[in-house]
Amino acid sequence: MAGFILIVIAAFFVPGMILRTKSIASGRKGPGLFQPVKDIIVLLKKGSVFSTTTGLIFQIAPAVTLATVICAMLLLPFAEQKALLPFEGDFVLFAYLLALGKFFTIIAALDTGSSFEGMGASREALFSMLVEPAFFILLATFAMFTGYTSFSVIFNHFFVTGNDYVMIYSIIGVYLFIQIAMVETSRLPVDDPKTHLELTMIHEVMILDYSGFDKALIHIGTYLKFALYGSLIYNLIVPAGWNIFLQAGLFFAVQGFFAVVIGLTESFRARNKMNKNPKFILTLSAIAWIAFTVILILTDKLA
Amino acid sequence: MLNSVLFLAILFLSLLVFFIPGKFKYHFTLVLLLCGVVLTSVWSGMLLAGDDQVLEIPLFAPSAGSTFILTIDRLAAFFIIVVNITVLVGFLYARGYLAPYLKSKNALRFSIHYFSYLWLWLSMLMVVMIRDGLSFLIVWEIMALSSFFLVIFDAEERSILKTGISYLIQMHAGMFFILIAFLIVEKTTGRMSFDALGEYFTGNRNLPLFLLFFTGFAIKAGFIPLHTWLPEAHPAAPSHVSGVMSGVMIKMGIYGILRVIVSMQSDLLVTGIIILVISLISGVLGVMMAIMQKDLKRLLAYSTIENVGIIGAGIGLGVTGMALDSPALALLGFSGSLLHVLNHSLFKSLLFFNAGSVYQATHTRNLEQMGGLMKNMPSTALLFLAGSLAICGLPPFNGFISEYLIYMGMFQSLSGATLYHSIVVLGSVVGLSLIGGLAIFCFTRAFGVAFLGAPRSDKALHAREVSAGMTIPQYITVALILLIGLASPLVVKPVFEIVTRTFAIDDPVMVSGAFTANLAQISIMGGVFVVVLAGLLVYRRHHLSRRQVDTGPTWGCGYTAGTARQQYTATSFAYNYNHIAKPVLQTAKEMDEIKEEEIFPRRRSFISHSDDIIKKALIDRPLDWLAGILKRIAVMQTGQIQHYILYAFIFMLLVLLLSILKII
Amino acid sequence: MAILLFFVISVLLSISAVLFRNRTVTRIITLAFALVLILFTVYSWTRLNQTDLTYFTYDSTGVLLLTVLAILTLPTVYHGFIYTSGDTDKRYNIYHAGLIALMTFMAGAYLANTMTVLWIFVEATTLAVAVLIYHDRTEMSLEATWKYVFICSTGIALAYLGILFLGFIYGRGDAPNLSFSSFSLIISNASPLYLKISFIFVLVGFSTKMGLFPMHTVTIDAHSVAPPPVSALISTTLMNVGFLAIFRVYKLFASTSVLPFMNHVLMLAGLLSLLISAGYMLKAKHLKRMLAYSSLENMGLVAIALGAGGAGYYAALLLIVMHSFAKSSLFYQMGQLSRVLHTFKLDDCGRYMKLYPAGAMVLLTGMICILAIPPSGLFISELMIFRGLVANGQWFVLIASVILLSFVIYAMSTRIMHITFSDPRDESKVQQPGAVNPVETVSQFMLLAIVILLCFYQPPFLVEMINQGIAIIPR
Amino acid sequence: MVNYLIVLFAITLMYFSSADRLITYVKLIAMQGLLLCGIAIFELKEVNTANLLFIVAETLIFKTILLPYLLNRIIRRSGVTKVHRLAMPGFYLLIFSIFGLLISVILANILVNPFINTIYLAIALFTLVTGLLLIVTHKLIISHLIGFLIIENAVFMFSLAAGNEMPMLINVGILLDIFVGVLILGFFGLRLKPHTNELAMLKD
Repeated sequence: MAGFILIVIAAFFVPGMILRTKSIASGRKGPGLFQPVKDIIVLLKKGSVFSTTTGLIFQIAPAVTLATVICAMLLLPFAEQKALLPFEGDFVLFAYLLALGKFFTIIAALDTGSSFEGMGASREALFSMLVEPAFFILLATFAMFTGYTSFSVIFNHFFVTGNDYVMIYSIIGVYLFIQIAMVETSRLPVDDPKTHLELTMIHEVMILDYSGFDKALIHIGTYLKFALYGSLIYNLIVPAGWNIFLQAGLFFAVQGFFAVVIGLTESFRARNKMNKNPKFILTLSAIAWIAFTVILILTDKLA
Repeated sequence: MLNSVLFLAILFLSLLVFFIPGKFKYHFTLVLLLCGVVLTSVWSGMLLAGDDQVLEIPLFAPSAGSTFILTIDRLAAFFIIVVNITVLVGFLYARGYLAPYLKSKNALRFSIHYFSYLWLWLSMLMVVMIRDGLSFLIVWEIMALSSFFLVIFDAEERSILKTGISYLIQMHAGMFFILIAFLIVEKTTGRMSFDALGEYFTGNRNLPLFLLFFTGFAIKAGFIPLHTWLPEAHPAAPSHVSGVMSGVMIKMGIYGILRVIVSMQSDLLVTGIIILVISLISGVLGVMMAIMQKDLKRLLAYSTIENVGIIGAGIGLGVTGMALDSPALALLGFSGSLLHVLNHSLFKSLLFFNAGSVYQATHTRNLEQMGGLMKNMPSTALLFLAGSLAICGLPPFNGFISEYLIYMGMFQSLSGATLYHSIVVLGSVVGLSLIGGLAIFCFTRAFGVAFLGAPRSDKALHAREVSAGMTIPQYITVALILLIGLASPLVVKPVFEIVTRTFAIDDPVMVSGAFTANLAQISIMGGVFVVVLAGLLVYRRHHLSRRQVDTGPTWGCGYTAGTARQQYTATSFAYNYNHIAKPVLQTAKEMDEIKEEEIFPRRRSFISHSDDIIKKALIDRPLDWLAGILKRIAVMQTGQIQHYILYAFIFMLLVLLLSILKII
Repeated sequence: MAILLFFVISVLLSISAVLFRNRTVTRIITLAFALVLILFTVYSWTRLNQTDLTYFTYDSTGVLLLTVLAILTLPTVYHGFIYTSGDTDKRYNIYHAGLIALMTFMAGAYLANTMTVLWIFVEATTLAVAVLIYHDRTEMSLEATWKYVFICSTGIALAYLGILFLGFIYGRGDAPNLSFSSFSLIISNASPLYLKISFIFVLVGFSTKMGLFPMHTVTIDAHSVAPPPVSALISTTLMNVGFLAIFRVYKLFASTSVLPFMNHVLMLAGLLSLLISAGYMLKAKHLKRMLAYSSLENMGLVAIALGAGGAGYYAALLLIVMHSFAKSSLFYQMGQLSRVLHTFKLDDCGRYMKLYPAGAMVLLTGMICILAIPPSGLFISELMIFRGLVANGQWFVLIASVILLSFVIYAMSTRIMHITFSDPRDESKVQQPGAVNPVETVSQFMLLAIVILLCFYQPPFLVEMINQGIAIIPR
Repeated sequence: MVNYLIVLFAITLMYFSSADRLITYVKLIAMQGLLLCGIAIFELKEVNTANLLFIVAETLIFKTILLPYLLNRIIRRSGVTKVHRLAMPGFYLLIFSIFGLLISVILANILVNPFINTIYLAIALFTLVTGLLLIVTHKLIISHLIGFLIIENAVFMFSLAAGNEMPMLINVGILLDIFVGVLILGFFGLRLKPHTNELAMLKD
């Protein structure tokens, strides 16, 4: 329960922090920390415009996406506190839920019948397809490392495996999670939410035709996703079993750190050429595979 | 006794189809089908509910020297149920699908069609029920034959006929493998039966014989590289037939493989690895090719190969589990694959029926000519959506459950696994996840291009929703799909039971128990999801009702004269992907370059189609080569008597020579 | 004595068929003969393994094949009536006289228990069938007849040499007139070389009749021009005569040291036959010729079956019997097909399913049966052949024949399917389709039904007969 | 005495291979008939007279007189005198037949056996080979017919080779003449054109 609430809270300021970091890094004053939330409120107030080409799919897609994210949140633990719905192999469900969301985003984009959105959809589909293995290798490796297959249990036992090299692994894990999160939430270097040319967009171009309530839902979903990955990262860094308040503090610290990292990357790094992206994403799987071999070493299987 | 009489009655009554007057043929067949379905389902139900190992029903009195004895064990019972569901639904659907043909084809054609349909179903039932080798081969071939006649329903088109025949030949070739394998068994054990396998396996090396059987069955199941008949036959067949073929008939190959594995004794590890590798290759390549297809049914056919890959992966894991005696892996692997057999039979038949409806409405199978169908045929579109979500293994649909079980098999066995084991498992994890991602790509493309956006052709523009007779069967299937997806424990518990009994896995109650619990959690999550979604949608409706909602054209980035032709097409959607996949796939382009001296270029056409490299290399080229040789040999009938005498002369000399050389 | 009676009656009937210039009389005569033949068959069942007239024995194999002939008699006569209905009285009578003679001689050949007598009857069948092949009086039929007679006489001369060698192996001059049974007693101390030569000559010589490589060529031509009912006989019962001749010699020698040699030669001939038939089926342009090649293929299988030994012997006889039924019904069907489509050229045939559904069903079922695809009984014998091959570890033959068979299936099914369903390749040549009464196909369906039935259940008496025939062959 | 006849017989065979006039063939056939008749008389002293007479008469009348006469008629009618249509130059044919002789002698040597006369055997084999060669190398139907006649003589020789032991076989062998009769009648009855090789319509 705590995890759920914390994620929701974090979702309020994380996107804001990203914006802020970026503006500061580029020497602007920038909007307030809660600007994104205000945007959402504005959107909720507005009415909507629907394209005549679109139909049912286009209308339900944002709701579905958001629903998947919310359900995914139920799977994440916090500290010793188990998740709301923990079970063996819940991370499979986690991944597939997010995939379900993506499925609807893509077909919704195709529903508009616009060439731009079709292009975005095709790219999104391709990239998310490529990122799947990285995530699974990573979690399979956890499973092998800890011997458990549920987020809650994995993270509780992560540091108590009594293995000295745990830190190495958690670092690699953190790195991978950040990268995956960047891809999944369509940030740099794969995608750039702030680009103004449809031809170079991926996620943004897919939601071109959304307005008002639906757009708000989409944004909420994205923000929650940030927090989602943030809390994953947090669970990797901070051992369970410390004082609960300390944990809470650390949680927000980590979320903030995550946001800052994203912000800095986006300010100081150029986005990839579109046809470089597949290679880049595949690299993540490669690194994950390395992580796996590392684990093989750590668990003395590769003797 | 009564049982066998009833079954025989159905067998013989099927002949009456030829003599029933035209407009009652369908009803007669349906009644017969229903009776059979009830009968056999009751049998398997009795067995699954009861506690005895097998249920034996000799078709004839043993004195007649006949070997037709129906032996139902749990495995058979499971497959019987799978077969019955799909066949029945398929036939319900057929009514509407065949309606347009009633004028163009004479009654005999329909008799043949219904008769073959009945016999495809009966032969599939008997395939899973018969143990004796000879009888098995007979029904196995009858299955191929009847499906052949179903495929060539539209035989007036030479291309379809050609496809059908090549299908028949490949099935026959596959049968030869099984036959030879059986004969080898008989040579050592003196019996030609599945029951004799155990005896053989204890004495001799297991792998070679298994590979023989596997090849034979894999041709039916459509594992790459033996899949070559599949993407040809499925599009050619009428949709209810392709639904049944892809839904259940190819599963007979899976059944055979399982049946052989049950009695295997040694070489398990290497066998498991082989199956696993082949399956993953099939899975990945299958879906990769599926993405490139423009023909909707061909796309589905390739995705069938992918799903067979998933099923095979489950089996491979199960065998590995048996080898490393880790019951968790064995149980989850086998259960996953069995469950996926059921699931795939449901959603793949659904998708094929759907494709049939689309074909009937638009008279094309080409994705590029569809688009925007959801407007005119909403229920078909929704059904297709459900099917694609299920086939992508997305919660809360049934596909997820089976894939989850297989994944869990891998993860469970990971902890404390040896080096090679863990490498294999992780490899398969990668493969499965890749398959998942690709499947999403494939079906977003299929659904999006076919049903969404603006119509790409007049055919699509004027499409009309198909009759209720065709949609209702599909709704039934969807209901089953959701049932399995949302109430998985109900289905998975018996499957666990079947697997533990069949493969003699010392039931790790902790495992099966724990997993029913997990599945319960998943069901809850499904419920939560539905509730949340419903809540959101309701609120949205309420919210929008209080805001001003207006409509306009799609945002064209300032360009206002957009037409339907500017949409992303099926080809362009897969363009980037195609770049990556070049090494494995091959897309042939047919175009003529503009010459320099051509000042006013004339109208040009550009055609691109992706070919199956494996088929080319493995079937087409060698066969052409062989046929060429044979034709070159056949020049003896010169019409000149002296030559005819010469042959005798030469033959005698040849024999003389050979006997001098001590060759004969 | 009964057999003498049979011969006398038949010959008289045959002669009288020529003398009376009256159709109805001829018809009655022919039916009478059919009756006589069937009665004689029944009689022969009652006197199994007894010798009659010193030169004839009702041994199981002979009686089995005689039964096949008896079963095919009525359909043949029936379709013969239909086919010749348009001819002049003269030709009509000659046709039926020839038919009666042919059947009589074949019956004699089946029951002969002496090499020389068998040989004489084979010679006689050649003469009788020549008349029938020439029935249509066209250039083609003339050529076919000439070739058939010529090659057959050469073959028969060669076979005779084989018999002479049989005589040489043992000083006794009457050796060849010894019945097979008594011959088998003295065979053991014969020199293998002579046996080999003798076998080769007999095989090559009678391969003309059996339609086996190397002398298969003329039977193919004969098939393509002969009247369909006659082709039916040529490629079933007449081929059985050739087979029986070879089989008897094989059985005779089987107890000696030349058995492996004979097996190898047979397998060689069989494989070559398969090869050629596969090759020609791939380029077949003429429906009846294609069927003829399919007979060649089946005879090749029979030869392989004999060569394979073990279960193969049973398979060979079973295959011979069932092939007779399936192939004859297909050839009868050709009669109606030619009346519907007016041609056998594959390119001009088509839409048979529309034009004559019953016939199309015969064509399809017959195709399935002849290609040994279950539920065809031929599948059983094919399986037994493979069983024999596997048991003796003849892997090469096994694989080769499997591949060739697949090609045969491909070629034949493609063509027949196209005739049945798709449109003719060049519509220009298509003529006004004739109308044929579906009832004519009943007999064909019956024959096919027998074949299909045998796939699921082989009656004990059949099994018994076959086993008696192969009892003395060492496994 | 018998051996001279046999040698003569062998020479006639050689002559076959080198001759290129149909009329010569006919003469040779007649010659062979005569020789066979002689051989039969000398060889089959022991067999009962009736049978001997039958055989002699058959050879003398049928082989020596009737067949050549008919063949002559045919050739006259068709007006073909020379064997133009050879599948290969006669020269090779000669060489082949020489080899044939060689081989048949060797074979006869292998097949030596107390019950049969080796010389007969050798010549018989040679006759057979020559007959087959004639058929294989010629294109004219009439030459094929003559080739068959030679084969038939070979059969006769074979049966003689077995000697007195089996007159029965000889009688049976004579049945082959019926075939010759049929074939000849074929020419008249079916109006075959002996000088053509146009009988090649039936082919694939």
